[in-house]
Order: sequence, then structure tokens, then C-alpha cells
Amino acid sequence: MFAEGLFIAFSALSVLGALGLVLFRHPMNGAMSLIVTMISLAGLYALLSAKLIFVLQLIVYAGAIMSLILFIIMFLNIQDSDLPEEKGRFYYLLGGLVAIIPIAAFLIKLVKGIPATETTIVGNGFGGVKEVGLVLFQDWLLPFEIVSILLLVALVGAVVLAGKRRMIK
Amino acid sequence: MEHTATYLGLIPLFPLIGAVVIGLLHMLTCKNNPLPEKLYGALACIGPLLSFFLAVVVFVHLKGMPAEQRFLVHNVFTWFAVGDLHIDMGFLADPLSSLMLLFVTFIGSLIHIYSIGYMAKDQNFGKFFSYMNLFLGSMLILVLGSGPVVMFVGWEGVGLCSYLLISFWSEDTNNVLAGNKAFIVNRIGDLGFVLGMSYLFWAIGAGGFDYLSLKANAPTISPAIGIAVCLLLFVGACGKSAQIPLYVWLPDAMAGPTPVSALIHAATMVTAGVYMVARFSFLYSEFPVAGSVVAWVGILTALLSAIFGMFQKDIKKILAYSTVSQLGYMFAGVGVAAYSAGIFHVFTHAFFKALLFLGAGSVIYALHHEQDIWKMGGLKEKLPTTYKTMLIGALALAGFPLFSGFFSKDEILFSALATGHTGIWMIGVFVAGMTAYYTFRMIFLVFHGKPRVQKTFDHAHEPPAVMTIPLIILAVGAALAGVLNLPGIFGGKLIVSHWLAPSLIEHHPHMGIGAEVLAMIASVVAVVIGIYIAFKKFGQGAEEPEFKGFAKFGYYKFYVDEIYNAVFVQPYKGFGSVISRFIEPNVTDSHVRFSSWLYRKAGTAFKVFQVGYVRVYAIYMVIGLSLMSLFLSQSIN
Amino acid sequence: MIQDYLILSVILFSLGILGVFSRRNVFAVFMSIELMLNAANLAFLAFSRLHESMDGHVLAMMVMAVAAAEAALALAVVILLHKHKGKLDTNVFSVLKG
Amino acid sequence: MFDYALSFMIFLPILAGLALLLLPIQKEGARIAGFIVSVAVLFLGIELFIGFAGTGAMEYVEKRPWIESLGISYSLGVDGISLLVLMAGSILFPMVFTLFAPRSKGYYANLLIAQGAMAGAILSTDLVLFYIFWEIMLLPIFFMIGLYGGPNRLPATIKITIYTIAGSLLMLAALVYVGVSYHNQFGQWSFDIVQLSQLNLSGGFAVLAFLMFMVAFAIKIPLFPFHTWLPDAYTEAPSATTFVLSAIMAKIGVYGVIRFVVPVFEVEFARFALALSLAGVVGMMYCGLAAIAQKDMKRMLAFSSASHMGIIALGVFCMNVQALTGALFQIAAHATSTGVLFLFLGLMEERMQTRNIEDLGGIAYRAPIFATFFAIAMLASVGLPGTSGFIGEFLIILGAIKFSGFIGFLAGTSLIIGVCYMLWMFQRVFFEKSNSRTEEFQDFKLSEALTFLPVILLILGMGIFPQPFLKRIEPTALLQIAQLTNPPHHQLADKTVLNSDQHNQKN
Repeated sequence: MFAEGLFIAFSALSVLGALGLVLFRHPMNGAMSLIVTMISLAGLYALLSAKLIFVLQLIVYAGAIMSLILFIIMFLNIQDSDLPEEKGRFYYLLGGLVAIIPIAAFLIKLVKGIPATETTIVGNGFGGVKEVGLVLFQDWLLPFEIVSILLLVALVGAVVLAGKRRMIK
Repeated sequence: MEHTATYLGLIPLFPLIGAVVIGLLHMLTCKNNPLPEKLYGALACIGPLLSFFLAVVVFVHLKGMPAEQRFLVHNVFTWFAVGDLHIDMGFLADPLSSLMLLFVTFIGSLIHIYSIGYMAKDQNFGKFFSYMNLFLGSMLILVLGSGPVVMFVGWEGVGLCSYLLISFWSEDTNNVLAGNKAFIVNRIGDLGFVLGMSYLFWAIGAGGFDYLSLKANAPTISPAIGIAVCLLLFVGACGKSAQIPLYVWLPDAMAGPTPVSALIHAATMVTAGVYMVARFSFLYSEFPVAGSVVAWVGILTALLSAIFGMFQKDIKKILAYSTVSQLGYMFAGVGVAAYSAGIFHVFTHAFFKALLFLGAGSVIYALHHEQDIWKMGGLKEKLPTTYKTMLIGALALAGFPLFSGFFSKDEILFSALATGHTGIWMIGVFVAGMTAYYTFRMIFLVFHGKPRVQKTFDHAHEPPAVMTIPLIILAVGAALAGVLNLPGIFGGKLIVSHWLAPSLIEHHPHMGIGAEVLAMIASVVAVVIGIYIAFKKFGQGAEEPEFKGFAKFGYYKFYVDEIYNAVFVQPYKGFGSVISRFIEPNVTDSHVRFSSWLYRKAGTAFKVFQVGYVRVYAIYMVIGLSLMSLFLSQSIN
Repeated sequence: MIQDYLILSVILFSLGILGVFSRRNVFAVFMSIELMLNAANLAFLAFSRLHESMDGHVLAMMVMAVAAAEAALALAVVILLHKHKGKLDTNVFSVLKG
Repeated sequence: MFDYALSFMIFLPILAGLALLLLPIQKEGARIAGFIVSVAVLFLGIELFIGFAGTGAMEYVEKRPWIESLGISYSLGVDGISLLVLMAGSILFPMVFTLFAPRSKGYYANLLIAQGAMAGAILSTDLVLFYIFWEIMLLPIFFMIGLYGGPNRLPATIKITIYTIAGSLLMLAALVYVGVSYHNQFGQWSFDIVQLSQLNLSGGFAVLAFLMFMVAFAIKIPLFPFHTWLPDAYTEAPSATTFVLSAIMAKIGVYGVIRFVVPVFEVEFARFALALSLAGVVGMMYCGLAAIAQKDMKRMLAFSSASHMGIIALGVFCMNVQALTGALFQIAAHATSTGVLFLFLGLMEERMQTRNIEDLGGIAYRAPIFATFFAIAMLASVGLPGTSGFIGEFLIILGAIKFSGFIGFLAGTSLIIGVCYMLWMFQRVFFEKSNSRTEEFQDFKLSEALTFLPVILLILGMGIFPQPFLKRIEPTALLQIAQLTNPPHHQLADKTVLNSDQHNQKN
């Protein structure tokens, strides 16, 4: 019961946060509501016995990435006048909704076909650091290395892009 | 003597080799160090003279054979053979072609010699003789060809040379235009020839496409095809021999040097059509209808061009129209199946018309390229030889009794009468009078009376011997050639007709001797009246009259050239430019233009969706996904 | 129930798409993409739980790594854009317009 | 080595062309290399011509399986149909390298590749192999016009490329249809033309496929009304490329009809022969008329070339041995006459920087050798007896008369139409007074004269002694016509099905 209550609470929060992200005009507000979503998602991860990811979600996502975004938003010192007017966004929203609903309906229909399983906590260190680490370094070594290269490339790219400003001047 | 047949191939070959050698020499040296004219002159005369010599040998050889087997065939090599079609590069000498051979090579040689004098100091002396030799070679192929296709080689070859020589002084646009006209009109005739040959081949050509086989198979041809072939071939003859409606090129062809006019446009090439009809006598004699068409076209041409000839003032134009007119007589002759008479007229005409042209050439040469007879006069003292020889030529042309033209022309008219073509006979007699009139108009205006332009008269002088000697030789021929075919009433034996008989299929109609004499008297009277009128009007010297009414109409040749220009040439050009300016880009290309237009329009239409905002593209993607989902939802439950 | 997690994932993902569609603000678009990544992560983990296999966890980690890389690059781009055009409006960039 | 002569003729130029592209060679070196390669091919071609027996069957056959699962093989061969086309290509190609100021090495590489691909298309006896070479052929043309052409080259390039590719795609579809039909009838795959000729095709799809093939070839020939790419492309291409297009590539269209369409679609071909031959003569007259209104000499020659192609195509559609042999002969004759005129024109353009007819005049006096050579080629192009042009034209008209008197008459008008525009042009360019531009016209240099001399001799030689050529063509033409008039029997087909059934059971 407790777990279900938590699930309902977290899911409600995350949906609300997502809605806020979509609806708030100022990016700062959007970012704040996204953080809410992130944190409540972290809770959901915990309910799914993903201990490591729960932690990573909090540290990396809600912590590092979001603070980076917030930092940039504040760094740019965005005024209301900088923001686009976005007059027609509700029409877009409505149109998007019409387009999305069949997809969502289809996906939900698919999901319904999955055998019902309770989400009780799995023991035996499922989702723990050691276990995930073993899987990561045994079965997923090559993708892992590739991701590291991706990160490196992203790093270099960011540096190059940031450096361009000086070249333009 | 069994090698005589192999000479046949050599006869055209000598002038052709001459043409190539002279042409190469000229081509390679004319720019930097031109070779002396004497060298070219000598080289140019070797080929024709050798051919003449061989022609005599062949003639003598044929004469030694029994009359019914008088033919020599020499197939040099198989020219081309596809399916049933088998064409040998073969040469045939029979009485008909050997006669043509003799006078073509003879007159050709004389005119080559004459040209050495006439063309002196021309910067393209070598080129001229190269073309002349080429012409003679082609003409000999035409004459000797053993079948229509080989004949066609010569036929086109002489047409080409005619073109090249008419436009010989090619810096003057008018000359080139005249050359173009000659070639194109000839080609119209050639179309008829080719079509005629093709139909003939599919009708009876499978058994061999040479004259001897065709002659053997001719009776099997169906009348419809036969008449069609005859008429198509006659179209070819019309083109080459300047008959209605294709005669227009010949007067313009006088733009070429005068020896060219004499050799090509009077003596030899233009008579090729007559020769061809005679060659196909086995076909024409089967279908008298076709023959009548030929005869009527011929005599009408004779009438029409005689009318034109009466009003011209260019000495060469007068002679040109008289040539067309005489060619009309020849066709009237072969048309009424009097082939030997027609060919005999070809023969005599070659002498006297070549003579007249060369004489005219001498006059022109003497007067420094003055051709207007109204600017001449009284030249008989200055140019006595030319005058005497031309007078003989004129008498022969007019058909004055006992000169060569009299016998040949009379033979034709008599045959027309005897075969029941009274209309042709009457027109013929009338035209004979007109011929006498315009010929002597020319003679009187040029040689008699007082000089009209004193300056040119003073500078006039008799041309060198190299030019006058051919004149004298031709004059002898023009005066006496008639003797060869002296009809019975003069105690003659019709030698030429008998000689030609094995080659031709004809029957000699007979009428009473009284009718023959009466007919002859009629034409003599016409001739005398013609000469008398000419003497009355021009004999004492006359001034250039103002052309009015019919005379003006005649002087402008009934505006036929203008009509042709308006009806054929301009529409042709106009059609060409309509096609290239309008139809090609707008109609023919329309399917291409339409599809490219469609692509462009479709592109513009779809451009609306390319708003440039990535998120809109994402919407497209999601719309697609959503449609896919709708579709997929159906398949799961 | 696992289905509920997955449904939630679908809902969050749809909201992310809607955000991308309807917003012209670069940050909002960027963060909507982040939201979609998270929705995907949720699905990974839910399936991982369903099969009791930890491959999903590994994938979720990689998604995070990619998200981090993306964030680094995207934010660099955003800064550049802002410097060039002085605006955060995605409609300013429409060179692909046909 | 001689067993592989055909492969050599194809791949030697192609490989040499690719090597030129890769190696660091100067343009003069590329030109010499190209010349050497094309002369080597020429010698192979002459050897081949002399050794050709003329039995009517394929000779010098090379055959090895290539894509076995679809029955596609690498099979080459020469017979009377392909011999003269091939010879025209190999004899005329060396000229392209000796004339004109040197251009970049890419140009020569493209020329070589074009030569190899054309030889490939001519020699292939497998439909798929033919298709591949057919497409490769277009590639160097695309580059040569697009990179080295005149001022309006880009529209011309796009037009020729899209036009011909549209045609080839139709052909590809029809080709698949033919292959599948063969599989349905005989139970096995084959694209070999000898086997395909046993097909019995009927029904709407057969007609459709036939038309698709015909459109593809009609575009290449080009047959009226698909000729509209030609004036632009011929005018804008460099003269040597125009020469290649006109002398060889257009011929491959005609060749394709004879080789691949006639044996496979006998019934449809006979049914459409009248309409097609009408397209041929109408095209001849239309382009001939258009030629007279052109101011640009090259454009005029382009129309003249199209006009002649109409006549050649007519020869194929008349369905008798004279016309077919004439068409095959005329293919070579046209290459040596009208094709070569483009080379003359190229030299004139190089000397005078213009090809506008009105700017020229009096060249005959300045350059007698040039004028003589040009005149001989021109006379051959208007079909004067004694030159190569006459034999083919005469045979075609003769055959056309048999086929239909009306068509024959229209075909005959080519005698007149051709002369009209050619004389008109000759008058304005070579006769009349020279102007300041043509005053200094240089006659042939020795090297140029020597280059053209063999062709001039060939024009005269083919006109006076055509029999050695006709003798080699005729047997194949006879076979082809026999096949057209008596299509293959059904019994033969049944037998083959039986055989293939056994074959299938074994597997």
C-alpha cells in the first residue's frame, strides 16, 4: 500500500513537473519544474529497485545537468524582452496533442499486453553498484568505451564551439 | 582484240586519274608556288585524248562484229550485292553508248584544248581542269554504265561537276547561287530517278539489274508499275535535261565559264536525259502513254524556251534557252519512239551548240567579258573566223537545209507526224521558225551592223589559235554531221539509225514520200520566214528597244523564277525557320518542357511545407508516426 | 504494477514531444528533450524490473552519459546562438526554409 | 591473347582512363597516352575485321558466368550487326586525340572511358551487361559536356542526362519484364540474347515493354520526336565529344534496336514498323528543314546528323534485307561523313573563334586542302555516289520502297533536303568573299592533314568498294530478317521447358 501511495505521489509530481515545463513561459520556471520531475522520477527508480540509477539520477541529472542548465540560464541573464512571444503555442499544443494521442494510445495498448507484474522490491543486490558494475564491465564493455569516446568528442566540441566566439571577433 | 572489253573500264578512268592528279597538284601548290599553266593544260588534255583514242578502238571493234551481237560488257568488280540486288561496276559498250562515247570524248577533248586559251591567267587554272576532267570521267561512266545504278554514279557525278563549275568563280554570290540552284533542281530529278530505279528493281530487277537483263525481263512488267517507272525516270531526265518544270536551272548555269557552258550545259551533260530515255527504250516502247507524256513535255518546253530565247539580251542566255528548246525537240523525238532520231539530234546538237558556245566564248573573250548583245555589233570584221564558224553553227541550229540540224530536227518532226502526233508536229514546225528567228537575231546583232560600244569594239581581237582551231573543227562537224544520217529521199542510208538499231527498240513508221517532202517543205518555209524576219528587224543594225507587253513578259521569262521562288523556295525557308524558331521549342519539345514544368510546379507546391522550423519538421514526423500508429493499432488487440 | 510505470513513461514522453512542438524558447525545447530522455529511462528501468535483468540499468546509465554530453554541446550552441542573434527564439533560425 | 580481343577492346581504354585520372600526368602526356591506347584498340579492331568470317553467327565469343543465380553472364561477341559499329568506333577514335589544342587530362580520361564503354555496349550479348555499359557510356559524356562544354553547357548537360536516364530506366523495367517472362516460360533465368530470342511474348505487357525499349533507344538515336536534347547537347559539347556522340553513341541506339528489340519482340516490331518508320522519315524531313534555318554551323550540323539518323532508323524498320544492310552500312558511313564534319568544324572554331555561318566566307580560297576534305565529307553526307554515303542511302530507299511506296518517297526526299542546307552552308562558309576573319585562315597543318587523310580515303573506299563491308553484314541481316518474317515456333519452347524441369528436379 505504502509503495502504491508513493508511486501515485511521485507520478503525479512528475507529470505536474512535466506540464510545468511545457507551460511556463520563463525558462527558469521551466527548469525548476523539470527538477521536480527529475527528483520524483528518482523516487520511481527507487521503487523499481534500481538503487544505483536512483542515486545517479539524483546526482547526475537533478544535480549536475540541471544545475548546469540553471547556471547557463542565469548566465545569459534572460530578460522578458529576450523571450520569444510564443503567441500560437496553445494551438501548437492542441495540434500536437491531436497528433500525439494516437501514438500514446497505441503505446498504452501495447503496454497493456504486458503480463501484469507487481513491483515488489527485488533482493539479492538487484540494481546495486557491484552488480550493475559487473554487468557493465562484462557484457557492455565495448558500448561503454564508445560512450566514453562520445563524451570526449562532446567535450572537444563544446570547447571548439565556445572558442569560436573569439574567432568571430 | 579480245581485250577490247577491258578497255571500257579504262575509258572513264583516264580522265578521273587526270582529275585526281591535277587536283592534288593544284591543291598542294596553289597557295605558295603555283605550277605553270602549260603543265596543267598538258595533263588535262592527256586523259580526254586517251579516252577518245580508246573510244575509237571500241567503236571500230564493235563495227567489226555482226550487227545483232554488237555489245561488249566488262564487269570490273562487284560493286555491291545485298539479297537479290547485285550491282556490278560494269561497263557496256553497244552501238548507242559507243556513239555517245565517240562524240563526248571528241567534243570533250576539243573543249579542253579550247579552255587552255580561254582560262589563261585564271588563278585557279588547275582547279578548273581538275573539275573538267572529273566531269568527263563522270560523263563517261554515265554513258558506259552497264546498268541504271552505275549510270546514276555518272549522273550524280556530272551534276556535282556542273555545280562546281557553275560556281567556279565562287567569290561572286550569284554564281554560287546559280550552282546551288543547278544542284538542287538536279537532285529533285534524281529523286525521280532513284524512285524509278527502286520500283524497277522490285518489279523486274531480281534477275539482274543491268540493261541487258532488264531488257530481257521488260515484257513481264505490269503496266501500272511500268508506266510509273517510265514517268519517274522521266522526272530524272527532266532535272538533268532541263525540261518543264525543272528547266529553270540551265539559263542560270551560264554563270560558269563559257567552255563549261559549251561542254556541260550544251553538248554532253544536259543530253544525258535523252540518252537515258533511249537506254530505257525497251521500257518506253512498251508503254506509248508514257512516251506521249515525254513527247508533249518536250515539245512544250521547246516552245516555252523558244519564246524566252527571243527576248534575251545576254548572248549566253540566248544560247541557253536555245539549248533547252533543242532538248525539248530531242524529248519529243524519243517520246514518239523515234529514239534514233532523238539521239541523232543529240549528236548533231553537240557539234553545233558546242560550236556556238565556244564562238560566243570567243566573242566574250575578245570583248573582255561583255555578254550583252546590245553592246556588240559589227564584229565580223574583227573576228572573221569566229564569225564564219558561228554562222555555220547558227545555220545548223536554225535547221537550214543541208546543215546538220536540218536533218536531225526534220527526222524528229517527221516521226511525230508519222506516229500521229500532229499537234507535236505543228508546234515543232512553229518552234523551228522561232529558233531561226532568235538565232539570227543574235548573229545579226553581234556581227552585223555598226559597233554599238566603240571602246570595247576597238579592243576586240581574234583569240589565239588554241581557241580558233577547235571552232573550225566543230564547224566542219556542225556543217557535215547531218550527212551521217541522210534520209532516203536525199539518197542517204540513215547510217546512224541503222547503227543504233540493235540497241534500241523502235519501228520506223513509213508514210508516203510525198508526205515526207511536204513536211520538210513546211519546216524549211518556217525557217526561212524566221531568218527573214530577223534580217528585217536586225540585219541593218537596230537600237535596243524598250520591252513592252508580251516582250517584257517574255524577257522576264514569264516570271517563272519569281513564281518558283515564291511558291517553293521561300515557303521552304520559311518552314525551316518556323520549325526551328517555333515548332522545335514549343511543340516538339513540349513533352520535355511539360515534364520539367510539372516538376517545377510540384516543387513550388511542396515548398509550402518547407517552413524552415525544425520543430515543424518534427511535427511532420510525428504526424506520420501517428498515422502509422492508427494503422498498427488495428492489427493488435 | 509495471504497466503503470510504462504508462507514466508514455505520458511523460508525450509531454516532452508536446514541449518540443509548442515551444519556441530554446531552453524549453532543450529541457523537453531531457524530459523525453528521462521518460525513456523510466521505461528501461521498468522493463529491467520486469525481466529482472540489469541490462536496462546499464542502458539508463548510458542515456545519462549521452544526456550529459548533449547538455554540454547543446548549451554551448545555445550560448553561441544567443551571442549571434541576441535571441532565444528557434524561429530565428530558418535557413532551411524552402 | 587473341581470344580475349573483345575484352581488351573494352577494358584497355577504361582502365587506361582510370589510370590517367589517378596518375600525376600532364595534359600533353594524357593526350599521347590516350592516342596510344586508341591506336592499340584500332589495331585490334582491324585484326578482328580481317579475321571476321561473316558466317552470320557470333564470332570471337567470350562467355563466362557472372551472376549465376539470375543467369546473367559476361558474354561478348561480334557479328555482322555489331562489326561496323565497332569498327567505326575504333577507327575514328584516335583522331579525337590528335586534333585540337590539348585539354586537361580529365577530358582525355573521359574520352577513353567513353570509348571502352561504347565498345562494351556494342559487344555485349547479354542484356544486363549491355544495360550496364549503356549506362556507363553516359557518364563520361556527362562530364565532358558539363565540364568542358560551351557557355550554355549546363542546361544542355542536364537535358541530355535526364532525358537519356529516363529512357534507360524505362528500358530497365522492360528488361526485368523480359527476364521474368523468360523465367516463366522456360523455368530458368537467362538474359542471353540468343536464348531470349526464343521468347514468345504477347499481350498488353509485351507491347508496353516493347514501347519502353523503343523509347529508350529512340531517345539515344534520336528518333523524332525524342530528338530535342540533341541540338543543345551537340552544340554545347566540345567538338570531339560531339563527334563521339554523333559518330558512335547515336549509332548504339540503332544497334540496340537491331540487336535486342528485334529478336525479342518480333510480333510487336512488325506491328509498329509502319509507325516507327514514319517517325524515322518525319524526323529526317523535320530536322532537315530545321537545319536550313540555323545560324550556328554546329547546330546546323547537329540537325543534319539527326536528320540522317532518321534515315538510318528507317532502314531498320523497313524489315527487308536491303534496308537493314543499308542501315548497318550507313551507320559506319555516317560516322565517317557527318561525324567527321564536326571535327572539321571544331578545327574551324579553334582557328576563328566563331562558328556563326554569317561571319565566315571564302575559306575555299584560303585553305584549299581543308575545303577539299570538308567538301568530300559533306558530299558523302548528302549521299553522292562514289562516296560511302550513297550505298547506305540507296539501299535504305530501295528497301523503303518495298516496304511502302509512300515511305519510300518521303525517304527519297532526303536527297533534296540534305543538299539544300549543306550547299547553303557551303556557299556561305567556303565560297563568297572572305572577310577579315577568314583572311588569315590557316590551312591544314601536316599532322592534321595526315589525321584526316585515312578518313577521306575511307569515305571514298567505302563508296567504291563497299562489298567487303556488305559481305560481312549481309548474312546476319538475312538471319535477322528471316527471324522477323517467321517467328520462332512453340515446339522449341516446350522442349526447353521439359529440359529445365529435369534440371530443377536434380536440384
